[in-house]
Amino acid sequence: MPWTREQIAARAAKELKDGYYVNLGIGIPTLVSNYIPEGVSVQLQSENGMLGMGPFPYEGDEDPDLINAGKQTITELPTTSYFSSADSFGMIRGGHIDLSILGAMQVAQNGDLANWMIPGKVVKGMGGAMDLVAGVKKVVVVMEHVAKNKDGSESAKLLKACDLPLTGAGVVDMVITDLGVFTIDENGGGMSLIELAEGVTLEEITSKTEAAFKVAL
Amino acid sequence: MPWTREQIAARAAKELKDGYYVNLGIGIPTLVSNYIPEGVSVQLQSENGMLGMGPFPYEGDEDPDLINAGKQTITELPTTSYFSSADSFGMIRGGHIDLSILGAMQVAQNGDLANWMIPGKVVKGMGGAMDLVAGVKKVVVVMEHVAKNKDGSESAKLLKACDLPLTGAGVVDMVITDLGVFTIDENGGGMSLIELAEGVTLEEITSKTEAAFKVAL
Amino acid sequence: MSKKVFPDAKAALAGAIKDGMTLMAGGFGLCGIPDILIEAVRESGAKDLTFISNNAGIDGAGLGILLETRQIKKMISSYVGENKLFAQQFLAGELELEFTPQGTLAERIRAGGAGIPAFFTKTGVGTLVAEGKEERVFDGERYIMERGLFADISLIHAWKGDTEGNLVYRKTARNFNPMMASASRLTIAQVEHLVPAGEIDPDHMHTPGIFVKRIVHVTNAAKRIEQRTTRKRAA
Amino acid sequence: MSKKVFPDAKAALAGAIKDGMTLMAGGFGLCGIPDILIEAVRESGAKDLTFISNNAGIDGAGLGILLETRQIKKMISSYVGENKLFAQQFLAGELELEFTPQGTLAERIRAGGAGIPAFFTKTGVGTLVAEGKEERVFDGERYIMERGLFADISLIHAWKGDTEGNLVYRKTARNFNPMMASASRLTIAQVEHLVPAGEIDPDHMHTPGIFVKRIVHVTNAAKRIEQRTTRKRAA
Repeated sequence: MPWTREQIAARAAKELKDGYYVNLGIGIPTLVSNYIPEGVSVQLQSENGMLGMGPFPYEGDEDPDLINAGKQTITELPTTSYFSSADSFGMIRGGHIDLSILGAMQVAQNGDLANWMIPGKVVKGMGGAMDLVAGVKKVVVVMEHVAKNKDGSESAKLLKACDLPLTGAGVVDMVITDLGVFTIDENGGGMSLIELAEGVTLEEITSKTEAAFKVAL
Repeated sequence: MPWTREQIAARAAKELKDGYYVNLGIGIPTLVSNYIPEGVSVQLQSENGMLGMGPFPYEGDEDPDLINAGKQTITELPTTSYFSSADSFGMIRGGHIDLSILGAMQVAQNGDLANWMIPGKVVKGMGGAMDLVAGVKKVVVVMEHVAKNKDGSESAKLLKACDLPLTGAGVVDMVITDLGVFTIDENGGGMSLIELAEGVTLEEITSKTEAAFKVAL
Repeated sequence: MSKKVFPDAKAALAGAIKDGMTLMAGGFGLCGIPDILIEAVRESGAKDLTFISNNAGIDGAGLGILLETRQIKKMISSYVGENKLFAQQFLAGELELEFTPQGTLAERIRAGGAGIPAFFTKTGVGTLVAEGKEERVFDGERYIMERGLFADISLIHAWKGDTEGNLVYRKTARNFNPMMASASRLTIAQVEHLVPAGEIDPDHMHTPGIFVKRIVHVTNAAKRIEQRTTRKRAA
Repeated sequence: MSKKVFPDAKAALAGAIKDGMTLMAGGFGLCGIPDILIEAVRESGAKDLTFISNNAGIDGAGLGILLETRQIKKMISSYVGENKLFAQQFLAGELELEFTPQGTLAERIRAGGAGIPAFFTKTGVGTLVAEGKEERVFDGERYIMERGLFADISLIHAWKGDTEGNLVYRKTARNFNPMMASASRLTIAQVEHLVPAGEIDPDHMHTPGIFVKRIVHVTNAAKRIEQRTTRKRAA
């Protein structure tokens, strides 16, 4: 049985270590904050200028001056600090954030990541994604293992090389999908499968993965 | 009669315009703040991280956390703001300070300035002088017209070319000495004498100036 | 009253804004945007404007209202996905667009204000963003060179300001405002609270008054919420 | 108590400092210097240290005490004129020295913390400072390239800190401390007042806690005055 979105998030949460400063993207990454292990204290960074991001406000307590990078209303914590966008991305680019968890359209076996544009479609912009993947110490991608096309067919997202425009070159350290977990060696050592979702076979994951990988279960 | 130090400072103060942000060096430049014309409001910047520098404190009110760039105890004003050294020199380098008044060992007719080191003597460092002369919109030098040597002879300080190591190349806009006032055209138009101290003759100032200059009295 | 304080946004822009100028506008999404000043830009009728702003507003709010009037010729932004009118005008070739990664945009503005004409960053290396830019290796890592940005006018929103122009921002409404305040020939700030100089603790000021040439007290900033997300109170 | 809070300066340095390391020390003159942490460096006995600091203290105070014990191999500074021992050791060839203009020093440290390996500045163009550095023209003006600085350990002085490591500086004691806090693998802060997380207004924090790994409450910072200048009270 492949993992659900919640199970992917729970698996990603195991990468959190006590004292980490973490940036979570939109979608499955946001769910990771629900699975922070007991005894582990992490501070969430929001790249629009905040450390120590709290949960959504109670109804009626929304503050237009207090939003996250997804433009959602949020709250502050006793640990919170605010700063400018320049200071925020100085923090990101300077390698002070321990972990970034984000979604992807494609990941290549060398760690290339594509998640910001599809040629021919309306381009919305890269926002802070290129800065995050270039600057954060460890980049974890969480995504569905394959893309479902309109005609019902499936396309691999873990590729030998991305064909979409890149968000970052050689930036991904780990990929967690509904089928399993891969690591990518930042020194060119390639991709390794380190975990399978319960009930998923090596044959199945291999058949749905274009990228070359070592098996290190 | 050559101008006194106080008269040099008073003449320099005429360069202050209402609303200016000004950085004053140590020595004669510090005296300029005593001659700010009536109706003119200026804010003094101290490059160690302060705008709106106030006078020395009353005895007993000295605060070790409140000093100027000469490490002297000072006070704050209702207009005061504090900031980091990076922000302070961003302000300076970015051209936000209107006027810098500082001393010099030598000034050349092309605006070159030397005021930080004498080869063979102990080198103390340039501090913020190179940043100030490179970044501030208008740089006014106040100094004695000639240097008095140990043997009683005099050496010109307004030169065709500086022989001391430079603080900045082509940075000086105006020179005020005890004998008169010169402007230096920043577009290579050379030096012009625009004022003589009362009782000083053109012959005298010419004889004590190595630099070539136009007379524009 | 200080010479920096103007009676309203229209007066603060008067004589300053001209066709073809480059402006910066603070804000992230609709948070911390100088909405009243943007309305005054609309009323000024100035056209062919280039705007440097992280986002382009939404339909009917923020810079979106200047897209409606077709006063914007070009945007330099990191994300414009909330605005249908933007997409229409862009696809019709009526609008130029320069995408810059958000952190690179913030740093380019900070650099422009601080007299740094260019700097190196690892953001965008190996991507479309690097095309046409100088690449260089420092200590074994690849970087690209990015240029500082400096504008004719910056439009800023702050929570509190004093008559000297010192500004304090509130929570995540700070975002791009402080750097933009430093990176223009003329910075105009709208403030929700205007106080006499000396009232704000000088250790708490985010933008020193030197950067702010004109200041306007606004009581009607819209402060709209784009994504109202909440949780239920326990019964 | 937070894991960041250490009982004293000695404990905060324990296991961290090693011979040959590069350290940053905040302060301008004797204002805002981490004096108690500098004493702990002396007690650690670590030697062959490189210090990045605007000044080198005075005889008997600040970094001057590490010159006495000959623990410093090299200084990167903008001005060292207050220190006779410095001059002696330098002239005797016992001390290396790299002069950097004060604004360039501040910016190099800020760059190091912000992931900027190099930037261009007009400071020092046409002077000794430009020798051996790349020069380039942007928009008709000459600039030189300067490199970012990053250290093993930063020693910081702040007025107030909380258990999360968030810091607030006081008046001109801020100076180099905020940039240095961001530009090391390990930043240790001495604070005059230590409070629980949540007590400092998050809009007033100068250094976010992410940069501060260890924090020590000090009650005996010397806070000496170098130039006591006063005016008389009117009778």
